[in-house]
Amino acid sequence: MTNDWRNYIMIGIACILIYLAIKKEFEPLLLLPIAFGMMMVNLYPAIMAEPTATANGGLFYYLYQGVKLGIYPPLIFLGIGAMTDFGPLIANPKSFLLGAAAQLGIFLTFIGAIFIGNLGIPNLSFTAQEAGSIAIIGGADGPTAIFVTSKLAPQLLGPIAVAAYSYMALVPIIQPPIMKALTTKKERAVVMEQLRPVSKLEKILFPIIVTILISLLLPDAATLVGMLMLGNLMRESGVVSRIANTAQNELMNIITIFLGVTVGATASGEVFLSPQTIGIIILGLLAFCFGTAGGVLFGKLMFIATKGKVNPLIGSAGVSAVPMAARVSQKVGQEENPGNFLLMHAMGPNVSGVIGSAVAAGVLISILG
Amino acid sequence: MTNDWRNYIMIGIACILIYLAIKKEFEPLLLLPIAFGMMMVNLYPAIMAEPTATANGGLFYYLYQGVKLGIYPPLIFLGIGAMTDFGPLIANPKSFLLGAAAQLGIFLTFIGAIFIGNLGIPNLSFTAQEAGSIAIIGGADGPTAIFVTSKLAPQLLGPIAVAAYSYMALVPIIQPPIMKALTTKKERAVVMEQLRPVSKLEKILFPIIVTILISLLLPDAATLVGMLMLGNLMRESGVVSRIANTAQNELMNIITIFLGVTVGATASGEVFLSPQTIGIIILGLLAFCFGTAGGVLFGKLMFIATKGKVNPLIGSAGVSAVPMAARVSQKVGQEENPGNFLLMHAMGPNVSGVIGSAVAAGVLISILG
Amino acid sequence: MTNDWRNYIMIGIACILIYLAIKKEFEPLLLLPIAFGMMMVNLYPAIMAEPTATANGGLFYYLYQGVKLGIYPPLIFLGIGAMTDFGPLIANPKSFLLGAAAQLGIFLTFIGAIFIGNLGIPNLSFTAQEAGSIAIIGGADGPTAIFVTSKLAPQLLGPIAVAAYSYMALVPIIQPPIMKALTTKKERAVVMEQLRPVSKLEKILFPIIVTILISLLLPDAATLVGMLMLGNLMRESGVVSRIANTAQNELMNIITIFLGVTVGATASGEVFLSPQTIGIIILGLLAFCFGTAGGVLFGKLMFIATKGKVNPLIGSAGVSAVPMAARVSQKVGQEENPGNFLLMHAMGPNVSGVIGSAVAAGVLISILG
Amino acid sequence: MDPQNEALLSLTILLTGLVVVFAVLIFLILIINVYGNIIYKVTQKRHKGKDKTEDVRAPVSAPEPAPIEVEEGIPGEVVAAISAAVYMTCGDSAPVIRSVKRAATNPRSLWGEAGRLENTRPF
Amino acid sequence: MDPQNEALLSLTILLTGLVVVFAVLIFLILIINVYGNIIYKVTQKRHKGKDKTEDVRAPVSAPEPAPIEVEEGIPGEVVAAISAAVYMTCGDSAPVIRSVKRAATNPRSLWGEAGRLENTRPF
Amino acid sequence: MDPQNEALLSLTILLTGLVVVFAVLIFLILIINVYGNIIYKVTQKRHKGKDKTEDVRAPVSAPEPAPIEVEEGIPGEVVAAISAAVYMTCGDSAPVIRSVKRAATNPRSLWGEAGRLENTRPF
Ligand code: NA
Ligand code: NA
Ligand code: NA
Repeated sequence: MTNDWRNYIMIGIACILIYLAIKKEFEPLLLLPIAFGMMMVNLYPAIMAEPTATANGGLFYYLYQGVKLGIYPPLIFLGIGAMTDFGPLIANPKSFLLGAAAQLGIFLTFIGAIFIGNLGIPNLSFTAQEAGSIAIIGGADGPTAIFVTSKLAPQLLGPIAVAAYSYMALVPIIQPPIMKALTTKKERAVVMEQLRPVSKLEKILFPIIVTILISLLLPDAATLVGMLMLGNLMRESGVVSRIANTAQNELMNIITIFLGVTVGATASGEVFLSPQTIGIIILGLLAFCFGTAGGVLFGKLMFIATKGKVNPLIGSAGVSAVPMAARVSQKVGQEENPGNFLLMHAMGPNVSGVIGSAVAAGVLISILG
Repeated sequence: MTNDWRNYIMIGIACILIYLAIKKEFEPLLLLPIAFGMMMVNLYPAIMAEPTATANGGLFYYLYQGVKLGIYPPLIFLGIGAMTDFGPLIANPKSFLLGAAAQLGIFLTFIGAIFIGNLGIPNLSFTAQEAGSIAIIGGADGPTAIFVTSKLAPQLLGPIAVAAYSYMALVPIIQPPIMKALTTKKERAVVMEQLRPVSKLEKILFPIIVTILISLLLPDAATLVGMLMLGNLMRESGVVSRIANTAQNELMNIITIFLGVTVGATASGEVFLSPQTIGIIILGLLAFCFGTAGGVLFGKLMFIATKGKVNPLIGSAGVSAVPMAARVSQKVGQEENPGNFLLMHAMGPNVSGVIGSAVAAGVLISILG
Repeated sequence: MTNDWRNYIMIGIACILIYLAIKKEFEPLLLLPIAFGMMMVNLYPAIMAEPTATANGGLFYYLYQGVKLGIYPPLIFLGIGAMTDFGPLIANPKSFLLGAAAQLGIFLTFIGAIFIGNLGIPNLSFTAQEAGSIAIIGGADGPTAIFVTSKLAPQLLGPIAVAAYSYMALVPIIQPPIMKALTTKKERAVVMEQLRPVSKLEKILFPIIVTILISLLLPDAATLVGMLMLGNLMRESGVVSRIANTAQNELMNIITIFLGVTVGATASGEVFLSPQTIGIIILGLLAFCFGTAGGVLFGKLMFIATKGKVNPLIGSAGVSAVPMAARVSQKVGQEENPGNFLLMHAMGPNVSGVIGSAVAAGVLISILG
Repeated sequence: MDPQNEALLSLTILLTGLVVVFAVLIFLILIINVYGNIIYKVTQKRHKGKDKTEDVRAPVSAPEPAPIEVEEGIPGEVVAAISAAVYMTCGDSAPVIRSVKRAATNPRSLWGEAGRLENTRPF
Repeated sequence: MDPQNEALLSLTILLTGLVVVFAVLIFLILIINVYGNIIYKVTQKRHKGKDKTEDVRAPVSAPEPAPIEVEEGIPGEVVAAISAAVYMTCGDSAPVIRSVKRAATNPRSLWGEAGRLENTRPF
Repeated sequence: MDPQNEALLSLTILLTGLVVVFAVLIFLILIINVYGNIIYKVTQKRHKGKDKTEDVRAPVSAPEPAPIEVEEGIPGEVVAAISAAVYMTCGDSAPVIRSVKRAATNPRSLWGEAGRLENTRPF
């Protein structure tokens, strides 16, 4: 438990992450606790110590149980469900296709991780479980990434969480060049038809139907999707605002703190400072790029299929990263045509991307778990 | 863990309960999570799976520990105590008699459950512990029912919780006919004397004295009553509003969610779809009816004893179901005499009914536990 | 588990503490739950019962795990950090000297405890671990005292917590005579220079630097100081107000309730009613007096060293007891010179006293743990 | 369990249950009556002088009926309760309630409030 | 794992993954389309008469441009969304948005609210 | 433990304790002084021009004493602190504080706020 040079490097990295969280506002709600947890564990490794016959465990050991046992991510999904409006998706269910296409990044990254592991670089190889955990970074969805990694490769939680949240914060920088490269001026200028209004009844039925279908079709996604939909049902029902509010505020905040510091605390020097981490960082970026490209390319397909009614820019929002990716679609679209408001259209793929990555998570867990 | 036909029936029942919770506003704060938990466990039984040597347990398995270990109900009582004003009871302590009489339903239902079990209907019999858990439905108090059942007959948690909360939501339909049948027009028209004002000191001493007396007289009721009274002491003291507010809001909301979904998740198809459940539903209704009758009949006795000063309608409020049962008393009374305001008078029996059922719970646990 | 006469005495003591908490507003947020927990455990000892093969444990047994495992105090420190402004300390870092000097009470009390144990009074002796736990009362900091005691001498949690919080409430009565006795009229009348403004950057760097330094220099203080500083970093960063607010409100309130009642519940009659408790009460008072004197005397030293620029009255605030001790400095100073506003100057030693006692706690744990 | 034992148990539960519930709650009635009366009398005695003047404070006339104005956030339940209380206090001459407002909740002085604050941040 | 198996696994993951994700989400599209259309049509039919009159409700002229007044607490995102919605509804003749206010959130009667309250304190 | 060992331990605790506490906190003083001074100087240099004009901003006269108006929700403690600060800054010519208001807490533009929102819903 003595601090070696790697701990000091990690403390430096933690300080850089704290700087990025505070000054650049990179997903600060999670990067700040993650970075602080990383700093603490490298200053004082005993804070993650397991209990022994004679001594209690460290504080973070106990708080970490919620990550290890897979409790925190579904509860965060409960809160996210309670803040999410699936209206734009219900109004235009074809958005689901874009939310599916943007998961391409996940599966290509899996292949990438296996490939990199075979390059023969010393200490740089990944088991299939590790490759699956890295791949899920492409889902652009923090709790899903942590849920999958805690099941398949808990030893990689630190670098994967840091990569996932960092790239989510970088979405406004990563996506636009890809979006512009893959689309024509004409495609980007498409003004989409107004979404139809969605009735309260449809909004209430949506979470119930999604829960039933996904749980039956893909049981390994049931916990995540079920809690997301419970939160959404509490929201849309309108009769339990008391608990819906607590789920999306206090409960989620408490768990965010515990999850953040303890996920960060898995990043001790020996684990983090390895060629694997560099691999994860490269693969994570690829995952985001492939996901964006997948969404945009499928958007182009829909542009053709609908004879120009769909703006392919909304495809990139399918990676999730709610609501930033949808905002990026809006912004890139407006650059071409200042009167073009894609935000609500992009929210459909955006929220369907959350469901899409949970489904992809179910696939990975069921094959590799 | 494969889904059989009973699971699909349960999913249907869960959907009906969700409908009742949202559309009819049947105690939605608990019925909605209960119904969703019921749906989840029948779609994906592994969500309640115990941990094994190689795999973590399901999410609901961990959240359910708070029910199994008897932690959630007393904490909900803490919050209820912090929202309850015992003033009307202190102003008129004779209300305690009505809160006692309305527990009649509990004890008669126990006999009913034993009796039904001896009718020779296949698969329809109850152990004494099960009979006690069913009987407590008559207390018209959710956390008490869950607390007793988790101690005596955890296998019946699902049907008992559903019955308890459903009948509580139906109080405005169940009670009035019984109240009218058992009282005369003259009795219902009684206008009661104004309650005396209650000083702050009396309100502060009340929770302390009740805790001491009930804990000494009936230790098995100490946990529930103690936490109820701690919440009330925090409220009435006026010096700790910070924690009193959290106890009755965020803490109670978080526990309501966890308790609801996991109690619902005990209702898997094999357990729920049995003649026992039908028995529980019938007995639960009887329990509410007997409780109401017990309260009203004792109210008539007090009407006679006080030479017409007590309106027997306030007796029905003694079943608890705060504050609906008191509201029913008010409404039925006003139908007879529009200028008659029984609400505050009925609040006395109403809140004493909460204490009464906790005491009855203590009796059942101490004899059967 | 039967109640004996000692339990009844304890119930009486609990009632007196409830009276002091409500009527005299002696730290009611903690004394009220502590007193109620004390009452409950003496009325119904089974509420702290360990689980057996056949029965669940009592409610407080489970809630107490957060104390026993050292989880609650650091989480309360997280909330305190989120409400503390270290600005006055950063503006005048020399205040740290006063925060160090006021820890004198801790170390002298350790000697006092060992000394008293050697007087030959029957049943009145303390092990070194017990002496250390008693000594930490002099830190005038509740969570630190509970953290140290839960590690070194959990059997004394009840009396030590009661003594610590009682004397903290009595700070406005204990300190002024000592302050006046040790200072001259001229010293008390000193008007201090205005504090320089502190930039946001300094406030953000402060928690990071303190965490790094203290964790490296004194690992046993890392958990407490680290969580205090995480809370403060969340506050000062300004980008995570969502979780900073929850940490200082709902999370802290929930833990305050659980910590209070279960710490109180360690005070069963057999444990509390012993000559040791009387010893603890006397030693606790001494600890506060010595701490105050240490701070004031060092303040006099600084008065001399700075040629009269430092008012020694701010030294007493170094015991922590935020923000009461600083208020006492302000009040005593204003008695001498109505235009003298020492409050902000006293806040520096005051908050540095929190860090100082955490460091002292680290020393005690590392030597005695 | 054979039927006879079951009948016995049922009877035990019914009788013990009712007796214990009534006994405990009647005991509570006695205690509350005792301490309630003591406190009430002590308080009454203390406020005797004041009360006389306060009694005339109740409003006696209600010039014209108007729809009840209720401050936002006050549940109808509370309004009903207030109506009831007023009705009972004043009998036939009860004024029509036209406005319900929360009483000012913080009549303490600022420094009193600061003193409270001090106690709400005790850590 | 030897390279050949790895390649096989990679292919499996890629194909299974994409197929399952698309299949599940396409299934959702079908279901939502079905029930969405049913509900939409039922609702439309019900509101038919009303809708005609409501259609003319949209504002048609925007006399003079002015800075948008936005009620405090409404995120810019929402303003953008509202702008977009208005723009699309009204096409070229869209008025300049000058004021965004929250709709009254509690149009229920007081007693309806009390009824709700009852259900929010169900314990 | 025999008395002699106890005495030794006591002395160890007293000396180690005081030395460690002082050493750690003095070390903190040094570090904070160093980085505090650096930051302060850098900041000072940057704001040099501005400060001169700002210095005259302090109010200089206090025509008539009046009771202090304090915005609701500001604890007395804070008022005292503000009084103290003003007193010290301005010395004898300090104006009587008559009104304390919170500074506007949200001077950011709406879109800046939306950008913040985005970061507060990062999941
Ligand atoms: Na996604
Ligand atoms: Na009851
Ligand atoms: Na201290």
